[in-house]
Amino acid sequence: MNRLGVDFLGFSLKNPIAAASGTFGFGKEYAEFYDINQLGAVCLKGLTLHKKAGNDGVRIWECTGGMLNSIGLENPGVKAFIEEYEETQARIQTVKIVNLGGDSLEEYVEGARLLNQIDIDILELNISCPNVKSGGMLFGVSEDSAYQVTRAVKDITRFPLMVKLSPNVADIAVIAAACEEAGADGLSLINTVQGMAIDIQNRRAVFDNVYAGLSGAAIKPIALRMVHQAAKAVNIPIMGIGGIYSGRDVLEFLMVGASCVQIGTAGFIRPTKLMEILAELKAYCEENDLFLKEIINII
Amino acid sequence: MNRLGVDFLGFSLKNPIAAASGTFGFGKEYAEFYDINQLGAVCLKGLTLHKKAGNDGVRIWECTGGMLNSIGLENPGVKAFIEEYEETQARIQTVKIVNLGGDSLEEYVEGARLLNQIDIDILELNISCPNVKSGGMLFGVSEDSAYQVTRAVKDITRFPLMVKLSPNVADIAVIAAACEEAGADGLSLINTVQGMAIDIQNRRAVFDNVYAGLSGAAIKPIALRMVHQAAKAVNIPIMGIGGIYSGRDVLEFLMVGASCVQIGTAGFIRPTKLMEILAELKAYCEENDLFLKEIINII
Amino acid sequence: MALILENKPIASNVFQMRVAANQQVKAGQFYMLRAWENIPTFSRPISICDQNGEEMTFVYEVKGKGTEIFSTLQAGDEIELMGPRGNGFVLKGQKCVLVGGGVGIAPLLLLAKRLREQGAQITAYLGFRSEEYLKEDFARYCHRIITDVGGKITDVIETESFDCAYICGPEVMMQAAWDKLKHSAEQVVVSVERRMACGVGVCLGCNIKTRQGNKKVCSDGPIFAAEDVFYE
Amino acid sequence: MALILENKPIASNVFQMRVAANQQVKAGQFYMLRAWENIPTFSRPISICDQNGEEMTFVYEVKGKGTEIFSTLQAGDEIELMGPRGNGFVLKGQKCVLVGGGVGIAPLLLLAKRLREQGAQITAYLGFRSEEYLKEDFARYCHRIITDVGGKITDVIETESFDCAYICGPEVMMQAAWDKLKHSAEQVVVSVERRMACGVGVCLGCNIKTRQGNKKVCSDGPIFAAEDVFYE
Ligand SMILES: Cc1cc2nc3c(=O)[nH]c(=O)nc-3n(C[C@H](O)[C@H](O)[C@H](O)COP(=O)(O)OP(=O)(O)OC[C@H]3O[C@@H](n4cnc5c(N)ncnc54)[C@H](O)[C@@H]3O)c2cc1C
Ligand SMILES: Cc1cc2nc3c(=O)[nH]c(=O)nc-3n(C[C@H](O)[C@H](O)[C@H](O)COP(=O)(O)OP(=O)(O)OC[C@H]3O[C@@H](n4cnc5c(N)ncnc54)[C@H](O)[C@@H]3O)c2cc1C
Ligand SMILES: Cc1cc2nc3c(=O)[nH]c(=O)nc-3n(C[C@H](O)[C@H](O)[C@H](O)COP(=O)(O)O)c2cc1C
Ligand SMILES: Cc1cc2nc3c(=O)[nH]c(=O)nc-3n(C[C@H](O)[C@H](O)[C@H](O)COP(=O)(O)O)c2cc1C
Ligand code: FES
Ligand code: FES
Repeated sequence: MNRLGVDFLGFSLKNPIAAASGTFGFGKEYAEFYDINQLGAVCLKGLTLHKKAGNDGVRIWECTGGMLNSIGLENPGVKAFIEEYEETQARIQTVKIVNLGGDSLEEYVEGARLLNQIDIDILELNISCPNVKSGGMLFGVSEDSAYQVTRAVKDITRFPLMVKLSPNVADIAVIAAACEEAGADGLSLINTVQGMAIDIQNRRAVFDNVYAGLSGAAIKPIALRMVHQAAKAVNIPIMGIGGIYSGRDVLEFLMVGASCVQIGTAGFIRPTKLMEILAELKAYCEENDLFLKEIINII
Repeated sequence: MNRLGVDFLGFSLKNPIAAASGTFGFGKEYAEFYDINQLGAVCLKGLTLHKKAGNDGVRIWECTGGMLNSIGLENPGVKAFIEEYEETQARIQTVKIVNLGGDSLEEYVEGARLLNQIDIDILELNISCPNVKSGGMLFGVSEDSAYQVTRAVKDITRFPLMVKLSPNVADIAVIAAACEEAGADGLSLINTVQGMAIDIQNRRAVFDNVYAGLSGAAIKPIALRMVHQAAKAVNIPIMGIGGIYSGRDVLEFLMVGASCVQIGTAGFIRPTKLMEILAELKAYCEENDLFLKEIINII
Repeated sequence: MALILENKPIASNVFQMRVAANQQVKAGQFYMLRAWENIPTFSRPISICDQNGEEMTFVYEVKGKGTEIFSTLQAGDEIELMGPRGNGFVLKGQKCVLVGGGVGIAPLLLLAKRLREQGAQITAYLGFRSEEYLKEDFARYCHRIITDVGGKITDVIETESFDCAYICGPEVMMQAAWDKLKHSAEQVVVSVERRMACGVGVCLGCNIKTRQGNKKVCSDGPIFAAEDVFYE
Repeated sequence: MALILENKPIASNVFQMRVAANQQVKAGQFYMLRAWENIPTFSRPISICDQNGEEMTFVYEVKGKGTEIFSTLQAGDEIELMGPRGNGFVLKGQKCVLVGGGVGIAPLLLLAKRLREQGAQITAYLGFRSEEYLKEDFARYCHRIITDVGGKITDVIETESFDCAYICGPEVMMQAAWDKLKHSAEQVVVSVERRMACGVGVCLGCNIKTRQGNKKVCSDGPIFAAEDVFYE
């Protein structure tokens, strides 16, 4: 009797906990610390069609209740990923979510097309990427471009499509609805909140890119609010993300409408942190005679 | 030789530190703990034309690195404020900023008109209020309504007008520019970030209003980014707000473009916290032979 | 900052902290306690449980992060006290009844002492969740003590006439006590709890709706006439 | 979790912490240290300074929040250790030179010990900001020790030929040492510092651009050939 099981995009997840993209690599490193297949799912490091070297300068910065990152999507590119996929696949028996970014519609589409060659479980579209064609505004902040990129990728991919939303918007419900209309099978949110840090000594921005992405406990109230708003706006399932550090935090996200969650920053507390959160969640469910499915979206 | 002095909207502030609206009442309570006239300025509790009873249920909630509030703008109304203004005025010899909210354009305008009767120093327009006429969306999240309310109030007020921006927008620069165009003399930002908290036990939202405003250290990276973006977009001076807890935090806000700052949540650490921050700032300036005016907007 | 003289468990999850402090205080007043700088955000409101010359005692239950930190403090450490805050109890009547539930009994101890000093005759109903504490202390001032462990203390309240009833505990318990006592006690007052940010009356976070409109628990309260609180 | 055996200041703002731990470690490796749950967010990377059977020693300078917390720990407390992490020094050569600046001398101590075990002859240049520490420990393994307090240790480096040079300290100091030693030492390696989140190679936060492309200091490093780091 698995109290923790949840359904998501046609998969029966053994529990609602997934590692968040960019905080888990391709599963190799943490596999040395624990059995990563105990996770309900894993989101692999964000890919782009072409290899990316990532950003120069400081890439991470600690702040109260969280961190800022400006990794710059360093990744080997879709092709290299595909070439090494056999190894990745052998390592990961749980649900595999591949995260795809891009700077243009064409890049997204071509990346998605190439990924059709291999057997992944879910495609997660990271639309918090600057749209080079429309002046660098993120795909994820305009209703139109969110719609377009979702639609274009949906047309080509053979996998369930989950769109990962940016929180840097005035009304997340509008973007969520646009993605649903464009054919998204599910949503994940939130990506990092745009922030900034200052190096007082040198009187400059800490990051070469000036702005960076805020994650961790600090953003949990924002993430909960947005998941709640999105859940009320769409009928497709949601993966909740943002500042989850405990089993109770997981429950909160399920209650506001997420079917499952991703955990990023908390994993940096220690390599086995996700297992601790899982254990806490399990203990809570047992003590309270709770099946997680019962509480999804009850608020 | 005052290293801390800054200019703002025609006033020479003896230092850049002001108490934030809603966290200082009308100055009476903290006056029992320290000489409030040591502050560069004070922003009084947000007023609305008509008295407001505020929200029912839980009104404040602690979260990692900050708090959520849903006070609901409880206030005596502009008229009652004016009636008691003599007493307030007698108490406060530093720069007095009056914060005005409203649910409709007419309310804002009428409130501003009434305030012309008394001698305040700066009018701060809180546009993070739901615009009842356009379906409850905040005035501050649409370029148009931000423009309109700023324009309408600017036309009537006899005081320097500072517009307080909401961070719950996709592009703060656009809103900032709209307010400048509409005649704002200055800007203050950020107001609280919309967030949510869950009462797991009772499986409900903590706040009767469901969503609430996030403030404190958690939002500092977001606030810095937005002040920076706004400062690059406009030529009017800015008052920076959001998660300032230390003298160094003040410096960060000045460097990204604020001429002075407001401090809210940190004041709840202890009544004299703002004085501690001021002392820290002063010590820093002395040690580093720094005049604050020099570092404004250098990043 | 006040020096901690002692900080020890007196029941499971309940601690008694003695600190060096000689301010003038009223029974029913509280302090905002803090033993950290920025995080957790808020200080914690804790009632004065006892006062003796240069010493003050707090009794607190460990519930969450803040009280957890308090429980790790040791004699010789310091704790930040902001207060005394709040209105405190008005000492009234010759025949008084105290009703306390859980750690809500804490402020009633200093109250009992002060009432006794005025010569009052005191009956105390004290309800505990799992074990008794502070009972001998109450015994010093009270004429009669009725305790209950694990049940509802309000179930055993006898209808007897009192000049004044003082109630402190969980809101449902206070409501039940008020229902029992409103006809037999001339005055009934309750000590109310609300989450607090500033503790001084500026944030309006500790609001309570009373018959007289909005009140701030931190500065208008925490003591209110029961009829003003339970009026709906 | 490891038991702290001792944690004491050995210079102003510099602490030496001995812990009970008997893992196999290489000189130049480090641990991610943590003595809190959620805040601060990151664990702090600290090099292994010494190891003796069941004991390991860290020497750290108090700089910010994390090391400040470390400095308050006492014998009998526990500290969380994640590691050993990183590649560690390759022990090479019979005639070696160590150049350490500030607390960057810490990993060089265990290195000196291990090199000595292999019979190497060691010259150590140790630069301190305001006072010397660990000097006697180095004296046990080194043939010659040159120290400098308050100046630039790299200014006093003599041009002499070495099989291998090991450098650890602030980046500018390492660059200067490399400039001095690149022609006289056959191999020059440096121990690099970067902010770290995961410490295991998943977050790509500790990136360093090398001649061979992006490398992760936490897992590809922290030890790199100087020529690969200072190549521009
Ligand atoms: C006027 C007054 C007097 C009090 N006197 C005592 C006393 O003498 N002994 C005692 O054990 N408790 C007393 N309490 C309750 C005590 O303040 C809370 O139990 C305590 O704040 C919980 O903090 P925490 O860190 O353990 O819990 P957390 O859950 O970590 O607290 C989170 C936040 O909620 C607030 N909070 C949680 N529970 C309460 C509550 N019941 N009332 C008010 N705020 C709460 C905290 O202050 C904090 O801001 C009093 C409360 C008030 C308002
Ligand atoms: C591989 C490696 C080995 C190290 N070995 C030692 C050692 O043996 N002794 C010692 O005193 N110091 C050592 N350092 C530096 C040490 O990690 C930092 O001084 C320490 O993390 C500062 O933390 P803080 O909490 O005091 O400072 P804060 O300013 O509060 O730190 C904020 C964040 O920045 C990071 N950070 C700050 N300075 C550095 C730095 N110089 N290098 C890496 N991260 C930094 C912190 O880890 C933290 O994540 C080493 C660093 C690395 C990368
Ligand atoms: C170091 C780091 C790298 C990240 N890389 C990616 C990425 O490649 N693709 C992506 O969609 N999100 C990325 N994210 C965002 C996370 O997946 C997640 O949405 C965010 O961190 C919020 O969750 P958290 O608060 O649990 O960390 C990254 C986050 C961090 C901290
Ligand atoms: C309890 C509380 C009440 C507030 N009331 C008002 C208000 O009446 N008007 C307003 O414009 N902002 C109000 N704010 C927002 C603050 O003025 C400030 O913009 C925000 O808290 C961010 O600053 P901080 O992180 O320093 O608290 C309130 C904030 C808090 C915490
Ligand atoms: S706690 Fe702020 S008004 Fe009472
Ligand atoms: S610290 Fe995360 S990759 Fe090195």
